[in-house]
Amino acid sequence: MSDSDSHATGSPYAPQTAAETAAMLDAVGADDLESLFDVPESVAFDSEFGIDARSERATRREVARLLGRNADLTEFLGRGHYDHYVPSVVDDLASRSEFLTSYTQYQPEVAQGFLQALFEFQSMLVELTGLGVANCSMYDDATALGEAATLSQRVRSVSGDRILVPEHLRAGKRAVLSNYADGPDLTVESYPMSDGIVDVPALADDIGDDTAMVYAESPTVRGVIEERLGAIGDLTHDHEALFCLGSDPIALSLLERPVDVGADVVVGDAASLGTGTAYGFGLGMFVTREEYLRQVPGRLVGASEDAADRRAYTLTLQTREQHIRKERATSNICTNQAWVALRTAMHAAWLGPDGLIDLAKDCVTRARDIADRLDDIVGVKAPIHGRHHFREFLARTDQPASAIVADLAAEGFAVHAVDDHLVQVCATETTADATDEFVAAFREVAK
Amino acid sequence: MSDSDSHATGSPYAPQTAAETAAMLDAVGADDLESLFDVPESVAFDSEFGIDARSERATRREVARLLGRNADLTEFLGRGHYDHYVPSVVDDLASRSEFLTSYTQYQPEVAQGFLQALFEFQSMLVELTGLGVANCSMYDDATALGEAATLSQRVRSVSGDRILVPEHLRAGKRAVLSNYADGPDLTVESYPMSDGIVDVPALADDIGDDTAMVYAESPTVRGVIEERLGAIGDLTHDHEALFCLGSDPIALSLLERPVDVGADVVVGDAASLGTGTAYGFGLGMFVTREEYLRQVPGRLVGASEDAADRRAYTLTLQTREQHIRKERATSNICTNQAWVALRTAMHAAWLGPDGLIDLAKDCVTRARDIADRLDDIVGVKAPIHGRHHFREFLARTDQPASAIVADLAAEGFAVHAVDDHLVQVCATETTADATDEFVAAFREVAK
Amino acid sequence: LYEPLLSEKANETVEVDDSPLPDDLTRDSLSLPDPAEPELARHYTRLSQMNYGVESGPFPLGSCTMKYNPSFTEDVAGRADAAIHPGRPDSTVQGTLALCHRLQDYLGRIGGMDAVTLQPPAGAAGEFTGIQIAKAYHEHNDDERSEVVIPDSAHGTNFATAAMAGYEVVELPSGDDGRVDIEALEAAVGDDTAALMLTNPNTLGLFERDIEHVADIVHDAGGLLYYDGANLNALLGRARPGDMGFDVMHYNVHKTFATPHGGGGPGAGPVGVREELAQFLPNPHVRERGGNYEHYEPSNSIGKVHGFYGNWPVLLKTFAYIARLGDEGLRDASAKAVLNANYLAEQIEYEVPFGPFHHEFVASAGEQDAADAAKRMLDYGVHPPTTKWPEIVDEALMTEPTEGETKRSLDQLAAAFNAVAGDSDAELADAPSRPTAKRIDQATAARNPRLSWQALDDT
Amino acid sequence: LYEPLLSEKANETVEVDDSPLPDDLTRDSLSLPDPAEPELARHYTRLSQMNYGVESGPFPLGSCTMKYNPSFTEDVAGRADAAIHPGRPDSTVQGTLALCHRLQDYLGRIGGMDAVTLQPPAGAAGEFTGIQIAKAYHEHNDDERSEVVIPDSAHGTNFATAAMAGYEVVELPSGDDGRVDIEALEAAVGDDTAALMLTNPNTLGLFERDIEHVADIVHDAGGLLYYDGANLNALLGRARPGDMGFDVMHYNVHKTFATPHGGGGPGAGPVGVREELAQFLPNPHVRERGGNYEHYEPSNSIGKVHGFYGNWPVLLKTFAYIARLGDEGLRDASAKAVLNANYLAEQIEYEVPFGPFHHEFVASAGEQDAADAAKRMLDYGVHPPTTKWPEIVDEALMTEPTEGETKRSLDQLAAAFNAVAGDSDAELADAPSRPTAKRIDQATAARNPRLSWQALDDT
Repeated sequence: MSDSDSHATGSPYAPQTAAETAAMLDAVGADDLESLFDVPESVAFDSEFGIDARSERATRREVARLLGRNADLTEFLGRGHYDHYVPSVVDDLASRSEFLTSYTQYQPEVAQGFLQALFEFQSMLVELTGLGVANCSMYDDATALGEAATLSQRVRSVSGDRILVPEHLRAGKRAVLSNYADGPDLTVESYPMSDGIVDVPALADDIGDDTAMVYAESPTVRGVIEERLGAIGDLTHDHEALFCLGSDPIALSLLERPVDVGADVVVGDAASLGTGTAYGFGLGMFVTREEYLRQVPGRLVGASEDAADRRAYTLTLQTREQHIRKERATSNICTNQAWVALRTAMHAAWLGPDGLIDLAKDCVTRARDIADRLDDIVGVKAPIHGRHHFREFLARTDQPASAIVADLAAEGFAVHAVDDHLVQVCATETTADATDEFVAAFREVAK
Repeated sequence: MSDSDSHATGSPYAPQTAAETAAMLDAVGADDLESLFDVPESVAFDSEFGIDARSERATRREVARLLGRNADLTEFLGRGHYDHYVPSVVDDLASRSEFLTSYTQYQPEVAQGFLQALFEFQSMLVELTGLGVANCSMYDDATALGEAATLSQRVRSVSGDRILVPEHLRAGKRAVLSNYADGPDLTVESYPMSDGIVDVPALADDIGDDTAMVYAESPTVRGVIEERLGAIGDLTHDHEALFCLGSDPIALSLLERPVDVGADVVVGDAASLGTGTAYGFGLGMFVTREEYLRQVPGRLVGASEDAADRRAYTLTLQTREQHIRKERATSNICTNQAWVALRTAMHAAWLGPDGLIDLAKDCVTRARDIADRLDDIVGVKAPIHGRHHFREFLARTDQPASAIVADLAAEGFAVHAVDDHLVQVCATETTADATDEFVAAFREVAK
Repeated sequence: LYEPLLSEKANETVEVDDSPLPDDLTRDSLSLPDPAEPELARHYTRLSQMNYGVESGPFPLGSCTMKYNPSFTEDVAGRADAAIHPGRPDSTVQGTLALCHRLQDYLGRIGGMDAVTLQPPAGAAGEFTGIQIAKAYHEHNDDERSEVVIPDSAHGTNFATAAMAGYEVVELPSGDDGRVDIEALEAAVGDDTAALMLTNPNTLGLFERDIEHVADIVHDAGGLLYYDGANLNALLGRARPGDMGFDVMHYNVHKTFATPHGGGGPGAGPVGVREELAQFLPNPHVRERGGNYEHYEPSNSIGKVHGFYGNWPVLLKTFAYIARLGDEGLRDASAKAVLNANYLAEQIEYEVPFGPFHHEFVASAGEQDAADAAKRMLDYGVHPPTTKWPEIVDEALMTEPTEGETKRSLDQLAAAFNAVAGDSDAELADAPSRPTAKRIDQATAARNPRLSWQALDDT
Repeated sequence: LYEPLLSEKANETVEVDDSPLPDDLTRDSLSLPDPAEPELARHYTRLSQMNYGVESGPFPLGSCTMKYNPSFTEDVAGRADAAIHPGRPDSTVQGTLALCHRLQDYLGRIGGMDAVTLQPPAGAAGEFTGIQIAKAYHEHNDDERSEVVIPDSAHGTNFATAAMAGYEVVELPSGDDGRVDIEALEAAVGDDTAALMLTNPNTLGLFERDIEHVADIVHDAGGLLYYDGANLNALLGRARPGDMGFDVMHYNVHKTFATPHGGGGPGAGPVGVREELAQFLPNPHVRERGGNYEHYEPSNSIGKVHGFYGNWPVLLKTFAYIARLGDEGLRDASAKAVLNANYLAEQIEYEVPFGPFHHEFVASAGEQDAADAAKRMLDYGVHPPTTKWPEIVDEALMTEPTEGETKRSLDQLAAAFNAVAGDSDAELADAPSRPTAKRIDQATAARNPRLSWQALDDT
């Protein structure tokens, strides 16, 4: 392959030349490479995988060929995964190999940079939530919610095994929660909603002293901003259950602070700051009250001092973690999403408080504006809930939702089909320039 | 703009907050920013440029919108600008801000990295040419040729003002040479070629003791590998003229060494290693004999020692340069193409000698193969010269070349129209996967 | 030089006004750093300079396989046509599904497994997935079991995962040769055994030569054999977990397939299973039907372990790495990884008590404190090995150079080891002096947790 | 730590065999470094760590305008649809031509010029282009002239350019106020004057307040006025060369429009001219015809100054920067650049003899050697200013912080200046001690030139 890196070495990323290999074999007293493997013949693999090697160029081309089969759609999609414009500088700085290729910070003296960045990330979440302790990442919001459920078991003073979640909850998130709930034998149950927000009286009927945790979201999966969080918090605390709030850092820049509505844990996905659309790739945030510090899952960065008495950072309270505590750890999490958190912190800093608040306001007004425009279309009612929305909303269509989705795809747009005649539309600044065309296309397909 | 970086500062890359600005104005005793400008009212600009500010996202979108008007063609184009696959690692490493945003190395103690990289670049060119001194870049091959012409004036022992260049020379290159020749009153004249290579007897007729420099290329603009370089060198030296050879580093990895054919100066474009197609963006290489060292244009990096007696690098022989020597400098060049040279060195190192030789061989065989396939088409003769080719060749077509170009463009391919019935085709590994389609399309349009 | 916190450089408090929402739904103010881009760029550039990555030098962290991360895989993951939303219909993401399907197939071939899910977002998530599958399998057979057996030398995640899935952990002591003690295994395994979790080669780098016997014992008791893929880089093309008798396994793509570890993550932990267990794989799974690809729910799926489809960008890098190397490159990677470990071990003065090892070895710092020795290695400009683990070796220096080091850099690394071996305890205790930060007081950090800049202000 | 040369790490000599060419056209062997990618990555990562860029800290090199280079412009320049070949017909590159046309227009508006060529690949190439245009203009008028007048404080390129174009240089002494001495100018200018080359504000940062008078003198003598755009960052939106009477100018895009300097280049040096001179612009030029764009040859073009169309990727970055900032941002950039320079000058103890200055000032190191003082600044972690130039100030410290510094970083920079001001000559002579390399012996480097690794082997 003329476009390949045809060094006198065995494979592209193994740098030993034939002469070096020979010298090294000699040094260890081995005749050949194969003799270094202590594998009994009965389990030795003497076949091939059947995977062709390719040049770097050809590999890139092969990926391009495969991904070329994806349709080129402008996505008005949300429901837990959001696209916001990520400035180039985030990619540029986060891609520096000292960050990207480093390991978990077990040697803090040569990992101060990443530790400080994660400390700053934690601090930003503390400001956004008003709660005292943020860990430095979970996999995504669904797994963070699962961890919150297990936390409720560990910290609650009275026993209880019911986890109450809203009727409007993304099925995928609930399915993950169920898996996390399986080990500790927790039961996940739904409570009803009313016109897009929590039906607090109904929740009051459902809740009991066997309730370990109540989970609510704002904005909800339907994009509705919850209006009675304080009441939910009070109700939950009346039963000594944990109040877990789902949100995201952009929404939190504008909405009332979780600490002020009584949230004990805040979970959610923070990847929409710092990482664009990535097929559901996430960043689970996990923020809780200081009193639960020693039961927090995942990694925590703390400030300390070095031998020269200068401020330094280190992973701390590792006795909670699997590599020390083994089966008594607060979670099995080891590899997390640290690099995604780094990007989120960078993006948040780039925006600054002004930029974050503006972006959050835009999420409210943009959804409102597009809903208004769709509502003007004959055969469309948008939004279906008479509430404040954030980024997204549900629309009822006379046409079947599946037809709307298919017809819009033919026009180059994607929306969600949520129910037979319900579609969900999400809009951010990244689709701003396509809005007029989208509304026009919607008008055609809604006929 | 919700997607913008709406800090409390005046413009995106000026970080002063309003409070800081006020404090600084106060410190300097100024009432406002405008009062800092000492511009007489009669020449003050009190209007506007009429250029709208945009968010980063909108700026990128605007560029995308404009460039979206470029046709998407697979380019079988060459004639001095070549596309070879550049590995990702080159972009990644060269984009590190310590390289990309640094200045010329006037403070070598904090520029050792770039200096060493340029020293390595120079060394690679020394190996490729066999000549003793390479500078660390000119703008492109055309300007390097221009500088070679003025060098011939400075170093030649006898007077002479004729610069002889081949009949087959890209017009753009010759036009640049003419501008460089204008100041020192040099005359640029063409000598004839015969079936693609230099007509040495005819050159012998043209050359005289008033000839300052003879320039020849291998490969030529037509992709022909020159077969009589040694004879040209001898003839040139018989008249005490400078022999300047044009080539490129990939060709030099395979072809006979310039020093062995008597070349006094080697120029050419090295950007095809390290930088892909970029609308003619170049990297002028300039390599010459050690005896002309003090007449070399441009920057030179040399080895030295620091105060701790460790090897260190520094710009050297700066007394040749404009910032010291002013109107007696060897050239007016200041800003050069250092970063492009860095990329070239990286790419060359990635390929290694094996990879470079393989790539050069591929340039020979690939051109041969495609020419053979086109030659099989009725109405096409390729190549027109019965010579060895490198990357590219001329083909004669029964159809007008302009029609071939237009019809191929409609099929998604680009070739050069060189004359009424002559097209030029260039192929590298980057078009390898499109070759079959290209030949098929050529067959259709050549009918 | 130290770098101030962003909050110390450019904090700003902004009142929230002109909100499009009612006041009672809106916070009052937000106080966060507000650097302009030039300052932001310098901040993170400086932080990066205080961090050590694979491109900074040798990184022989045992069990972590810190191999070189090919630059081009970042470009692959950053492709515009890869940036798609998980909410799209299958028909519009045929490219993504095709690539996932190919990766499932590649991983199946490499591990000798019949079906592979890409959903788990990390190795530990893969373990959880695998153990949940084992649990589902037993429940499906109406055979509830309560224990998971794990060797004492195993990764901490194994223990935590088993507990998280609701199992009792039975810890298996290692034999004198550092491998599974067959007698102890026979004693530990029984009707309650849901699974044995095993790494092979184990954390000492030793191949479990009795693996077939081990598998028989577990299978005969009705248990399943779980393969922890952390050390798969030792065996590519030489032995496959599926051929050894493992029923379930996870792949650590940041180890075996060179996706960058990102300072802690993201990773991906695909899980492979034998045919019989494919019905329990997470929902959804990707299959091919007549040239088209689709998501479907396995008949007895355990449900989901990630909110969407896992860590897609990481999976793209995995795919690119495997497709680049192919059979030949993958085989060579393991061979050179094993060669490098053996060569390095040969060059260092510390004792290496167990062998023959493969891609990693565990040396003993002997009379020295292994953690102190590691700090001292920082002064010689290299990253130290993993320390004090596995506990079977006193003052363990668990060392895995990977295939990415040249002989030259291994010699430098050995020189660093040997220099430290000759240093005094006092020199070790004072180390490091070379990095920006000197020895960091971790005890105080834990005793007085300050986990945010807000907490710094309080003290 | 030092980094060996690539040739010292991994050189390999390869025989050329199996050549598809006859032996007499083929070289025998090739001897070059052959690092695998992991080693390559570490080599250049290490080299980068031994280099100081704008994101490393303050970079107040006077006359160089080392402002922050927005990261996004790199992405713009790296677009796949920007990677086109220069040999394509105009009809297939309408996007590129449209962008060039817009950039020509933007630059014309900013400089007050009627037509702009993008072809010159650097500032000095722009000077050459401009002077060749002036020459063509005079020749077109059958008015051959032999001299170019240049102030003694001008950039060295001005002198070299004039000489390269075949002109005699007439050097103009500065007046006592640091500006053009009108009497000296009147004495210097005459029938032989082809052009006066001027920077405004000049290299002391001073606006040439008599610029209209200067222009009249030159124009009355039949000469042209050339504007060296090096200092345009001082004046954006406040004054335009075209309005001051300049006939030709070049723009230094890496200074004024934040394209990165790349350790020496690439730059771009677009040239703007008054209407009357547009006929002499390089070939080709871009124009619009009914919504389409085309290349054409100006009627009396000087020909070409670059083999193709100039440094396209750099021009893309220029376009992106201007389009991002717009009127408002460009004006603010200049205002903050001038504010920063004034504030910094106010904070430092060294004397600043001339004023009022704009975006840069020239302090005097007084009794200290300015070059030594600069080396000492490296020990305080910042990049020093330009030194010993312009010569009109003794031991000049030519300082240009740019708009990119915060008050905080200016205060740190001032602290470094003031610390050095208080250091002894001995401390200065021993400096620097902080960077990897200590003071480098430049005299030996020039006396015994070793310009390649081959030359090192020889010695």
